[in-house]
Amino acid sequence: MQLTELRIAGFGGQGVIMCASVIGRAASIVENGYATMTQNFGPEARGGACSAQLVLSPTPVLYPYVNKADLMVLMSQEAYVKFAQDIKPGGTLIVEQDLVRVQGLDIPDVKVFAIPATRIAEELGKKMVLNVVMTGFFGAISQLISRESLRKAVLDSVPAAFAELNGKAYDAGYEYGLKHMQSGALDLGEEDPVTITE
Amino acid sequence: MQLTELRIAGFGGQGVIMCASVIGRAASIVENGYATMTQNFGPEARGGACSAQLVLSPTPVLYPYVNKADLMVLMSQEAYVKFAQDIKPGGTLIVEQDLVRVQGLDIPDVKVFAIPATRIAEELGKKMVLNVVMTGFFGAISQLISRESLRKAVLDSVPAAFAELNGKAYDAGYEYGLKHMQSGALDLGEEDPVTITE
Amino acid sequence: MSTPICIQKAPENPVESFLRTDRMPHIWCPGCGIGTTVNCFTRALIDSKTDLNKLSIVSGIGCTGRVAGYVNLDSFHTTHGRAIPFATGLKLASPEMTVVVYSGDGDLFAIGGNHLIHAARRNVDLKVICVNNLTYAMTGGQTGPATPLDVITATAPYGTYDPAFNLPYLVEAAGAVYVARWTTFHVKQLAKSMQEMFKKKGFCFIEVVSPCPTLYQRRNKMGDALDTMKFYKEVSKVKHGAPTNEVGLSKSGEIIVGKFVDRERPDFETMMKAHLEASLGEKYIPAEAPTCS
Amino acid sequence: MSTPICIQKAPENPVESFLRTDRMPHIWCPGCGIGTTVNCFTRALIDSKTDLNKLSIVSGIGCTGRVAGYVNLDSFHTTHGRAIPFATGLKLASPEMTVVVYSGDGDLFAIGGNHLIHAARRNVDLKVICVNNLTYAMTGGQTGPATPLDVITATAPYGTYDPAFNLPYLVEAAGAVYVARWTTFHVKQLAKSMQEMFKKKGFCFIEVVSPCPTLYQRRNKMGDALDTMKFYKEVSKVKHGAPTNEVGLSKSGEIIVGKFVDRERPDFETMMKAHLEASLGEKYIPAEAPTCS
Amino acid sequence: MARGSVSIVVERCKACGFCVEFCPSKVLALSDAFNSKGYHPPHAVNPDKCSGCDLCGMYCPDFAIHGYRPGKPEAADAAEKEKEAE
Amino acid sequence: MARGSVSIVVERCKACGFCVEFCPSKVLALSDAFNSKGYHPPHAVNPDKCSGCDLCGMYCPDFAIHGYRPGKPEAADAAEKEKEAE
Amino acid sequence: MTHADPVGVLTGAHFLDGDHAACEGAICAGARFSAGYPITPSTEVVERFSHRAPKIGATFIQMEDELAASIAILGAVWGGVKAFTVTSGPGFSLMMEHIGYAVMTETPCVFIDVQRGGPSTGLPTLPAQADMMQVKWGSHGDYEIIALCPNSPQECFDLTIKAFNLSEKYRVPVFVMMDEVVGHMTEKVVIPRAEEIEIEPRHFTTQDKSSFQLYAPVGEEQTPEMAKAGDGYKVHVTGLTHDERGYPNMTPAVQERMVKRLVTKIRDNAEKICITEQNEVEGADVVVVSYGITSRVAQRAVEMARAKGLKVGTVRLITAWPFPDHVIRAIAPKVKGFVVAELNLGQMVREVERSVAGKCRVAHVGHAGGTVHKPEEILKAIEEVAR
Amino acid sequence: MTHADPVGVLTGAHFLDGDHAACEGAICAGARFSAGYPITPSTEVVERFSHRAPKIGATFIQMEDELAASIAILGAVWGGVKAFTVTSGPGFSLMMEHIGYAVMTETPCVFIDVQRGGPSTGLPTLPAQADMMQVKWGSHGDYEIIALCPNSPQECFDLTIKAFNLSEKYRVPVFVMMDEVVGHMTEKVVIPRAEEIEIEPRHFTTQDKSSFQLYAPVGEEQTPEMAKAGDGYKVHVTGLTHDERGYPNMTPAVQERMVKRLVTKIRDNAEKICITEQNEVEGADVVVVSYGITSRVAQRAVEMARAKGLKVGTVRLITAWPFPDHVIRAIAPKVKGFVVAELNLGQMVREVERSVAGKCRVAHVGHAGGTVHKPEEILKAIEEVAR
Ligand SMILES: Cc1ncc(C[n+]2csc(CCOP(=O)(O)OP(=O)(O)O)c2C)c(N)n1
Ligand SMILES: Cc1ncc(C[n+]2csc(CCOP(=O)(O)OP(=O)(O)O)c2C)c(N)n1
Ligand code: SF4
Ligand code: SF4
Ligand code: SF4
Ligand code: SF4
Repeated sequence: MQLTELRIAGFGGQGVIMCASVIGRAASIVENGYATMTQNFGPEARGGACSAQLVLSPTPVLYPYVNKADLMVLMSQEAYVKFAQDIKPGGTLIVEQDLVRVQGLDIPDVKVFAIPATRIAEELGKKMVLNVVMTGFFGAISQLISRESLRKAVLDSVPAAFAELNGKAYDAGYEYGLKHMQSGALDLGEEDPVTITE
Repeated sequence: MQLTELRIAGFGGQGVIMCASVIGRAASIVENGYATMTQNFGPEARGGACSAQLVLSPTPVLYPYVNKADLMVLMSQEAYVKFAQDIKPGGTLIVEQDLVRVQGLDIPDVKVFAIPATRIAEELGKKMVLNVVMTGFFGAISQLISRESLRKAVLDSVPAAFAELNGKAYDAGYEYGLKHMQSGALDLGEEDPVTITE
Repeated sequence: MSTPICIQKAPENPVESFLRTDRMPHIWCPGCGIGTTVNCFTRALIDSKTDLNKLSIVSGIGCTGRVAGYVNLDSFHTTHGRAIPFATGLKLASPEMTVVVYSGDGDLFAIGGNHLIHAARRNVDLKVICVNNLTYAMTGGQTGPATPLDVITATAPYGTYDPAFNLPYLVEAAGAVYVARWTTFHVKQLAKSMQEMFKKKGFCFIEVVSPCPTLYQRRNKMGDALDTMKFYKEVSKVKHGAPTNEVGLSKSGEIIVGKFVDRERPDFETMMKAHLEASLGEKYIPAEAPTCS
Repeated sequence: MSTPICIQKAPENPVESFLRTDRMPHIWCPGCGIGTTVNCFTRALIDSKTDLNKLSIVSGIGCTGRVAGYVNLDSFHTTHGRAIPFATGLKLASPEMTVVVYSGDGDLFAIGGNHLIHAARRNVDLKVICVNNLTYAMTGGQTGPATPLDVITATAPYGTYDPAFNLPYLVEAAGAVYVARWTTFHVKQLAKSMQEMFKKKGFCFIEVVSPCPTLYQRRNKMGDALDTMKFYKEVSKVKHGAPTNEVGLSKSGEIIVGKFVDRERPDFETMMKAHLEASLGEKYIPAEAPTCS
Repeated sequence: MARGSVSIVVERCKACGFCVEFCPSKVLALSDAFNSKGYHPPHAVNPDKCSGCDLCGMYCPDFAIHGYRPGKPEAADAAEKEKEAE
Repeated sequence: MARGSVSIVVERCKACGFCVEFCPSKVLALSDAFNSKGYHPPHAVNPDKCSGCDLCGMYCPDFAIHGYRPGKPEAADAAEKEKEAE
Repeated sequence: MTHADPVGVLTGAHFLDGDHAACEGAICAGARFSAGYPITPSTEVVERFSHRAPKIGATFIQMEDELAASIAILGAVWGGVKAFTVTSGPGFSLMMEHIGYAVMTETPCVFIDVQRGGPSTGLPTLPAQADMMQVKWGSHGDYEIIALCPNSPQECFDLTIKAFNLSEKYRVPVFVMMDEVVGHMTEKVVIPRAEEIEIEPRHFTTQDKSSFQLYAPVGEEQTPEMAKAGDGYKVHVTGLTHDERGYPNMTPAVQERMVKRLVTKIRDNAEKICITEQNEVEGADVVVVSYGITSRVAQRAVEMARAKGLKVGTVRLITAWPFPDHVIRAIAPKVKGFVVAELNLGQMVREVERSVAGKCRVAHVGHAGGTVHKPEEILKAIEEVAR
Repeated sequence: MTHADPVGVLTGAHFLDGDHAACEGAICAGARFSAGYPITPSTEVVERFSHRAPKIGATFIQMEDELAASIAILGAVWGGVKAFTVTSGPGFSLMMEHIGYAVMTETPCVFIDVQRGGPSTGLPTLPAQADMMQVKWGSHGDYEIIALCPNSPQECFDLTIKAFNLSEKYRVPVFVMMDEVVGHMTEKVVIPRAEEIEIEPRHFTTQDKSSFQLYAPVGEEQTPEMAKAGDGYKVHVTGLTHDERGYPNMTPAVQERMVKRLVTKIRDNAEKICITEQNEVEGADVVVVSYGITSRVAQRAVEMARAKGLKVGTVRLITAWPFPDHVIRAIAPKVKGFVVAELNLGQMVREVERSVAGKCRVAHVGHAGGTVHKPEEILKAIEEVAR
């Protein structure tokens, strides 16, 4: 795995940190590389801005921060506004389709992928697993870590009782990703998928 | 008043500090000189070693400690053992007669005066005023401060309700001192006046 | 959406003028009960016609402690556990002020427990509103002194085994003159209790049992905030004047609510003034509203 | 002296072997009640056949706090107010130990009040002996939380006006399983209470009302220590099982003494072990007597 | 006609459902739409039943809704002003 | 003959008078003499009345006095030793 | 600047110890509130205040501990009065969190610490000067405070007034760092007439209520104006990182702006704030640095040294914090060395060493406390450095 | 030295953050007791311990506050176990009295402080390194402690073990000074097998019960042997100034003997205790001094500088206290200057300045916290000093 810098962000309660942590675990423990995850969060238990930075590397990571990310996973509009401009040219942006309106992004060659992870999670019966759906989607899109390694990291990170649900969520995200990859990245001119503001 | 260094010591509850404070107040406030009093005491509220150092001077006092005292007032055997050897040659030692056995003092020309201040205070009805008896005695023996100034300082230092008693105690000590001065200092060979130790 | 709702013409939400609206949205979670208590607080302030210029609110640290930062009043967000001694200083220095302490169960009864019992003992004229969400929420849901037996918390992963305080009992034993308990389901009653408290002189205490769906209910599989509110509705029993030693809470048992204590006892300042006047007579100069040259 | 008293042949004072005699004389004043309580303590230890090698005593700071320094036992003179949390750590780390907390009213109820109520809540197996001389003696006789109304102290020169805690009531409300009060006049009863306490598991509390002739009685013109003892004899009334909310003290009123509370409630360690065993089954490894490699 | 009305600030809503549940007249329901934080705010499904009791307002932890009786607030305002004049 | 006896360490005494007052047999009185701290320690004025009840010992705040019944302590010693042997 | 309120000013000569004198200083400075908790050797200050308070329109409350005392005064300050608390080592250690809170909320207040021997319970009745670093560094996070060191009862009076004045000027907690000797030493203390006592009043804002910002810096003191509860400004005060309105704003940018100002308002004004007493420094070979009671002991050593023909100057730190770097820095290149005498095992000497930056020698005459130095010990160090 | 008890040693590779890793370190070191009180960003340490404790024969108790937590562990230590507590700034400020008590009673124990932005409540979830002076000076009186600064989760594990070992060796409280970044940064942490982990056991005495003195120093560590409650030694432990028997003895002579030993046992062994990591110092023009997370940020700056051809070395403070004077002193004359980068407005830099004693330049790159430096800021300072 080459040096890859990621940022994952959204709001508290979406499982941003766990998403990053699973990826880091897959890269460093399951696949025996190196990963450094740092996080930022506010005082809110729910709903506050929350973000994680992840550096994946074949050698030990020194500087733990991400300046320009190779890949970003953004799950809220706030996160989008705050971070999207820090994607590397040619980088990849993954968003929660119902919560992020991708607009005004003028970085060259950014590939954008969207997934209605919250809805998929709700359909699976637990909104809470939206981050695992995201993780699967990320796995498929990024192809950084093998499908199985990432899945193992997911299952290692959740209580046994929730293994099945999380496995399903992961697979749903992954499959959605595979499908989406085929159909290609989003056209940035697309319709606003979200938000009612009276 | 020339520079005079005093130490007053005994045990907690005897009013050592007040005795020193009255003398200091008389010298500095009533007679408008300078006085610096420092004190040492232990954790005991009653019965612990307690001592005060007093520097009287016509000019502001810088160094507040007494190395060798011109005059010492000692009210307990412990104080005697601890401090008596630090009297200046030719200095004056005043002791509580029933509580201090003056022995082994080989400083040249020390004048020793003793008063049964506790008994006199008990006779006046309040053991607590033994320090004021002492103060009177000190006034008479030392002749450092006028009888009236010292008396005023005593009365300024006690609640009005106790003025009479304290005035009496002061006078009793002073008179005893005048009498004693006439009869001269103690002969150091004298009998042990105190202590039962079974 | 199906129904047009006319926002332009609607009068302002009564809570609005009590808020530092430039700080909205607040940090509280979906369904958190703290906001609900603030509604009751503002309604009580309106209805009791309290002079808002002579009202201060003092909070400690915690989710509840953030109330001080959202209300548009003289408001003090102090250190963890120390709202009461801060409020004591504030109250004694400006006796004309109504001083409300608004904080969490952990803040008031864990780290701040000593100040609470002492202020109650002295009967300092403070109005204490304790939002009891049964946990330390701000730090992530650890066991607090009001956490019932047999619940899962971040520091009791196998369930709690140390008994909780019965807050009204402890506060009464310490000396409070007014003690009541409600849940966030009892919005009307709570607002009324608050009104009574604003009128009462001395150390007053209202416990509000409140959901922390994020950290307490969720961990204990007690459903979401709405489930909790329904649970409150179901298990609460109003018993005014109930002996406080009988109102302890458990994980899923009855919640006795009501006004438990309402007694007369001169407050600290009254005692102080009366006493000093009696002792010192003419020589006594009471502390006045401050000038501070 | 008139009567020869045969010292050589006399057996040792029973207290003697409990003392660090190389530290005598102690610092306490003439007529101070603390020494009297130590006599009762040692008699209770003898009579209850407590294993002295498995007994620790923990004090805070104050005249009473000095007890730890005089008894020839594993003894800890901690910081002001913190005897109870120190004792809690000690007890939990070595469960086979009997841990006695011996301290003053100020230490336990002023600065240490929070720890006291929390340890009572948890029902930690501690034996608390509180010598209540109604003041902060060590620092010169200031008002404490047990100082009655209308007395003169170094910080209440015109008389106190803040009400005192009723210690047994507060301690019961916090959760203690054994609560008694005696005065230093009641030496036999006190020793018996201590014996009972040594046998009881859980948070136990004995208040001993004790003279501080030097700072409390003298300032309040209540005579010397002996007068105080006579006063105790005169105004004390034994009422076992008295409701604790009725046993508050005043300057010169009745002193209700007796055993007020003696109830059963599993102590902290018992609760902990039972709970963890139930939750974890085989996986639970209880903390044993320490090895500390 | 309804005696009362509700006012909703949808962006503040976090969809706890208190207002829906405790509205004595069952005026409200959560809508299907998301607001920008991903919550489904309420809307009035039975607006004509609203009594303006403001129970929703007292419950709403997010200060996102309140009930009122048209006309009443002006009176309150007037009372306010009177008070100020005192 | 007295059933009991008192033992006094005069140097420890601070003359509080507890023993004198609370001796049920009125065995004791404070003496006129001072000890080295200036206190008047007790002495037995009615030694033959002493029951050895040790109330004086339980009261004395300075561990300066105690009562005993001659012969008893030895037994106690023996008991002590027995215990140690267990 | 204005003058003292004559109520409570006991003009005249008194025979007072430092503790009592400090209490009178606080009263003259306008303190009308104190919350305390007894601790030797400081208790006399609040005992006196408890006597005096009801006769001068002031309030004294004895709190349940030092945590409570140290924040009750802050509540009182926001209620509009001048307030102080008093303690000694162990109690001081319990006040650390509230030093930070006072700094963060810019609450003017005064703490008096009468230093006794430590660490821990140590020597309750005996002196030390070993809380000198604690007063600067004992609370978490970055901050600056002001600390003053009296060496006589008269200065306990004078510097307590000064402490209140500085605290109002910079909205910062100010510390009177006494030692047990000075606290319990009794000397003549002269209290001037009220109109001769200069007082810094609290700077209450008169700005418009709608636009006033509680934490917007004003003037070269970089210090905001105050409002008190009840004035209608609807203040919000928090220990969280906050913006000029006082609103919590937890971003690195606001942190930088806020904390920087909290420290620079003192650092930038250090030369104005610092007071030292210098004596025969010009032409000296050795300069003795000391403070508090040690300065009087050192003075005797200096006299002994001068009697032996040595050229010795003195610098007495009246302000210990901010440390007068500039004073030491200016002297360093001109002398053989400094002798620093203090009742601790090496505290302010580190600041001297830092300021000297290798330009001359620095000798420390430490002492674990319990009593003062023997002048001979200091003399010995002077002789060594002079060599 | 002995080896870790295999119970509780989770040998293997884990993806852990610093907080969790520190907890595992404590367990490997033999900690079987922790008392805590939650505070961000440190709570995870005790949360994990509360999970782990009942499965390894350990006890966790959540106390009512930090005062209680910080002395409950001392009680537990005297009960015979190894114990630690964990906190962050505001809680740390409440523990100051008990640091002094632990020092005074020579109670081996470990405190973990996960530093967040201050002062006061500050930035609860964001980093700083601004309790560095507090840990050394926050309790009243003179004392010395040991403080370690990990810069990765792996080091949080390793240095927590080290902290326990040092605390047993010197009977002194040892502090693991993390920062929020390191505490919440997640990386691979490798836990060795139990028999590969070196452990300093508690040095329980085997001396004769009648003559054993609890405070009689032994060996070059000048550190007494221990006895625990229940061992029959009838120990007396007090925070008062005490003699070798542990008896209170409030005289200047005993104070001098006792406090001097408490500080010299650390000062005399400082070179043995101190750990620094030095890199390309030989021949460097500029040496960058940093610790904790800042050392990893600084490293990037150093690489940037080296890429520009500058000769830059680094000194990482693994031990912050005792400060490695000797290391800095040895380098100072050979370089143009030091650049000290830390997440505060000037703390450890003062120690560098003091040690440098004017022999070279010292530039500080301060930061009020809330996030880490930009490497460019440090680079700029390097370039300036190199000029
Ligand atoms: C001295 C100190 N210790 C610990 C903390 C961390 N802390 C912040 S809030 C809190 C608990 C709050 O619990 P509670 O008062 O019940 O309020 P809630 O968040 O539940 O509303 C704690 C422990 C702190 N800020 N300061
Ligand atoms: C932190 C701290 N604050 C204050 C003190 C001073 N102090 C020592 S003992 C004491 C009061 C003791 O009162 P109490 O517990 O009633 O014991 P008593 O002396 O009356 O037996 C105080 C305030 C201290 N040692 N430490
Ligand atoms: S964590 Fe709990 S108490 Fe805090 S805001 Fe969320 S629901 Fe409310
Ligand atoms: S001051 Fe009071 S409590 Fe202390 S020893 Fe003397 S009499 Fe006893
Ligand atoms: S009560 Fe408020 S937050 Fe809850 S659903 Fe209704 S409007 Fe939304
Ligand atoms: S032993 Fe009993 S009878 Fe004898 S002197 Fe003592 S109290 Fe009196």
